[in-house]
Amino acid sequence: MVTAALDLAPSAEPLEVVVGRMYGQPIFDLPKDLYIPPDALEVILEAFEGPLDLLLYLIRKANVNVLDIPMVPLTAQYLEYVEAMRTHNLELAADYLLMAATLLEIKSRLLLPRPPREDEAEELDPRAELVRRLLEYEQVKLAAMRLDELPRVGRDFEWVGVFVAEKVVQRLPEVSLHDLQLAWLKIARQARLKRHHTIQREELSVREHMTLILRKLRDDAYVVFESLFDPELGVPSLVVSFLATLELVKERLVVVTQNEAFAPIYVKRADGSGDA
Amino acid sequence: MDLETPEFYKRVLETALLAAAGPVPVSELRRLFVEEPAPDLVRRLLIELVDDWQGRGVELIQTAGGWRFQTRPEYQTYLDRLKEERPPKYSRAVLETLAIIAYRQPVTRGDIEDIRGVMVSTNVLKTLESRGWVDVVGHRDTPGRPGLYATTRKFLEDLGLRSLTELPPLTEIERIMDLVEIPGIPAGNVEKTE
Amino acid sequence: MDLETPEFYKRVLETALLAAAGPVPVSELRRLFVEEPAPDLVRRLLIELVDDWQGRGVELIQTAGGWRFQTRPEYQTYLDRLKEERPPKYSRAVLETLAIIAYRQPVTRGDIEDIRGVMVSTNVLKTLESRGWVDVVGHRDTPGRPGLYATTRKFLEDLGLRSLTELPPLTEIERIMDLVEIPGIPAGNVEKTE
Repeated sequence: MVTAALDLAPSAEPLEVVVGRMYGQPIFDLPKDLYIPPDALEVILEAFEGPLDLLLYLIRKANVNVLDIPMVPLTAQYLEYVEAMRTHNLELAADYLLMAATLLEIKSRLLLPRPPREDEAEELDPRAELVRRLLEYEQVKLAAMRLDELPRVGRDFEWVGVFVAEKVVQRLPEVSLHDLQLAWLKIARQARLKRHHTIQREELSVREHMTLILRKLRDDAYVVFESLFDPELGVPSLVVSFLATLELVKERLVVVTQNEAFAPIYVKRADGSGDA
Repeated sequence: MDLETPEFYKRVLETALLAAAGPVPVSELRRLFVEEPAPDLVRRLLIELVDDWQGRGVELIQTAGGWRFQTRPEYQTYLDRLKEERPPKYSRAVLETLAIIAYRQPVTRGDIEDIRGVMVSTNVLKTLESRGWVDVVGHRDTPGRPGLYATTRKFLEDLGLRSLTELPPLTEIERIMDLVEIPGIPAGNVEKTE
Repeated sequence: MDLETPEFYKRVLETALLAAAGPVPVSELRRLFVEEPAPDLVRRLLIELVDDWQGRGVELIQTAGGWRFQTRPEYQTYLDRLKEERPPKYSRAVLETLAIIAYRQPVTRGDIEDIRGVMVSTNVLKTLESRGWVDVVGHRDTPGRPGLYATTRKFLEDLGLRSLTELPPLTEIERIMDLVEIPGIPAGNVEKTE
């Protein structure tokens, strides 16, 4: 991995750039005369990610401002590199050759006498596009290093996940009102009791009170009639309680007794288990 | 990090066990450290960890394959709520019995059978009773003194009702039924629920 | 169990997060309770939990998909000793391609090649796709309709990020690039990495 320090300023201290590894030893520098041991060239070239990467290296090494690249020496150096690759029969990627052509073109445009132009502001430095690409690539290169430094699952940390001790507690089914509605629909349809068992909405509250009264009577063998009614709940509730009591009597689920006129009225269960 | 203290060893063990995909045996836990600690030390620290996790929703336990953290059963009801899968469903018999008890209470088993037209198995009533949704509130004074079933307060609470009057009105249900039950067409064909 | 105290809520949250297979958003954490607590309460308790886990080998963090427990990087050297295989190291080609997709998404393979100045091998994109970090989110309406690559939620989660805005900011080169066409202005010392 090339630990490249980005430094575009001319005044910066020398850079230490690992351009490759040979026999396990890092190579910080390419030989000045560009003589490269044959078995090392491949290694060195592998350290570069392409022509832009190689160019950036040459620019940094030469300690020149990337905004004012001296095209002549840079192109010469680059071509020497490409030539070295060719003489060592390395398969030369088309990208490297394409860049060589680009460099030569820029160089020649710089050497050409500039035709006089009306609007000088329009005049573009032929190097501008190359510089833009170099800087953009440099940025990506740095971003890649930063991304690699971010803690990453599996390499820098692990996710926690404790075992869920399942099935120890039985999960109970849930019932919704809709379920009950559907259930009744099926019952009614199957038993053809829809005429028979039609129940008014109000009647449900009566049946609810029937249950409440039976519950009361389950706890006490018999209760005073008045205690079945709670005036605080208002007249409708009193009426419903009364209807519930009547319904219970009608269905012979409770017995209402009074020993004599004006004596307390008692309500007791009809099943006899509460008999004193 | 202070590498030497037993506290630190314990922390590393805890971390490894929390991140482990399955139970980890002591022999493997020792490999966490360059200088492998004695198995006895590891075991002692694991027992300390078990104590440290008392009262939490997760516990450290020893299984056949080694040690692992797992959730305590008491927390299952909470964890279940996050699950994608649908909870189990009651059978049709249970639901219909519940509906009859809810709308017609108090009713005997015989009443339920009359309405459903089929025998009601004891299991069905047991299911509803053990759920705490119905109970016997009295007995009818007829031969055999059959129990009268009614819904409980817990039934109302579990279904989020304040009173039985908040149940879907039957009139509405039967109006729907009138719409779907076209004369001449067998009832079975109409069933398009679920 | 005492169901009402914030302490208990925190315990349930902790348990659910320790047991979760992935990050859990606050909206889902609320579902742990029958009476769903306010999102703010849940968030407050989560922040408390973060504090409670200070100094442990595991930390509670917020990622793109929600909250999750993960081990602290300092403990990785220990955990690595239990691992069968080392996690992959990515080549510069893979990392640079990933960086281009992350910062410039959505991009085509051609865009990546333009920026890097070299061909991008299919293997590089395959590596990133099979890791689940990038995928094709559409096609550019140009000849060949090339696929547009973007990073995935898993990419964010694997790197413990809540959103792309949490990526390391690009260096100042961008500012300099604006100056490219004005010669004579010194580029200045651009920050050094490392």
